[in-house]
Amino acid sequence: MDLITDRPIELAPLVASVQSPERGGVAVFLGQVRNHHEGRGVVGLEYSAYEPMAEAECARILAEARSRWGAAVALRHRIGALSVGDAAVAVVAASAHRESAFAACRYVIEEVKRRVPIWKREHYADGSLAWVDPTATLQRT
Amino acid sequence: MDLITDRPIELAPLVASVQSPERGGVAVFLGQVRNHHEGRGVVGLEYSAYEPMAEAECARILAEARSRWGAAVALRHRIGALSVGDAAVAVVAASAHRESAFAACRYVIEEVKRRVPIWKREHYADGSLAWVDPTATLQRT
Amino acid sequence: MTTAAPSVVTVHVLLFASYADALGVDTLDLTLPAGSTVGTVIERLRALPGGDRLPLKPLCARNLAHAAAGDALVAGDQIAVLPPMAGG
Amino acid sequence: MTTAAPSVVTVHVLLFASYADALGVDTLDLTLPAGSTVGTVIERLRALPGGDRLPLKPLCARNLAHAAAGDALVAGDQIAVLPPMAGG
Repeated sequence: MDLITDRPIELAPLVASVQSPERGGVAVFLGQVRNHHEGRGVVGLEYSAYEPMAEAECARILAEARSRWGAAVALRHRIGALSVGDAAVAVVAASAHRESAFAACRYVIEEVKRRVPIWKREHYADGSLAWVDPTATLQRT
Repeated sequence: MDLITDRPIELAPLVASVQSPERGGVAVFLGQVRNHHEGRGVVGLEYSAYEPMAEAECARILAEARSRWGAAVALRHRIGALSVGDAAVAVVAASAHRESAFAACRYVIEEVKRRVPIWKREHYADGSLAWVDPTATLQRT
Repeated sequence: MTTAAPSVVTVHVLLFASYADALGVDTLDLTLPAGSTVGTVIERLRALPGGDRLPLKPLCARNLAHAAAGDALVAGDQIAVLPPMAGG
Repeated sequence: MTTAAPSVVTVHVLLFASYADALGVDTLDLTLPAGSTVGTVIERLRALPGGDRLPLKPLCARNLAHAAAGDALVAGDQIAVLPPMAGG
């Protein structure tokens, strides 16, 4: 399925993959590498994944969104080394109406962040590295 | 400002216009001409606008979104004759975090639909035409 | 010759979409008694052929901003009568 | 020779990100008494050098699906110990 990829994410073909004459609304979320995190300067990062499970979990999330909103949805999540400004994740959702397109798009990105085994190590401006822990249960620097 | 345009909308430069290293989340809404409306086949449509007011109202909506969410936002609404599948409107919003990007994007498209003086005449498969009235206070065919 | 308040105001009226179709015109000038309001414009339009297809209180704009029916007219105002919006 | 229930199970353990850093390995095989569970894997890992940096109840997957600590192990299982996810 290549939902997880180590190559740059291209938005245009992803949008094209969900478009059709029946679907008037397309919602997109694009997550990009920021140059800051919790007040620290970020110069780049690396994503690693438990790839077979990440692929399977992403596919399950897309199936849930299709079933719940009748939307066409697509997803790419990049892994490997990324620079500031690079696209890390892209979600597209197309539906007859905008409400369901927005809802499906939002669902997919929230579930990806919550359920998909992908980890991010940030590279800071001061030369240090840290795995990002959104739950902050394991403090590491 | 050219928020209202009679030329095809290109998404990539619009997305690029809001991207920056500080903004990790970009939300996009793309509205396209559907091939159906309330059960009738649609083959195309035309948008007309009270252009100077539409430009002014769109600029006010963007300013509101920038002020309320601190997001970078951009908008294009096409007027003139459109075919099924053509992009009618595009909204992009970029912010440090996805919540504010989604909120700003959603706000702009909802306010555009509510406040901007643009009208749509649908061309149906049976050869008839009708101005679309979302409020259905004036029934016309 | 003494100065006197003008007894009439002339305003430019714009009609769009279904309203332009209803009246068969998209622009017209109306000369109305001094003291007239945006609402007076609507009353006049509704008295024209086809004007009965306008609602009693359509959305209006005066000089590019939304207007209320009670707003007083000033000579040269641009009054736009706006059908239900259908952008997006 | 009589058939008997095997007295041990061997499972493949995968560690990722900060957990792999903590233990200094990203894959290892563990041979455990029959009847062991996913929770037994975690206890063993926590007893290894650096294992105290794992939480008591980390998120785990068994053969690519989320697993509970009480899930019984079957020989050949792939048990993945998952740090807090940070995708997107």
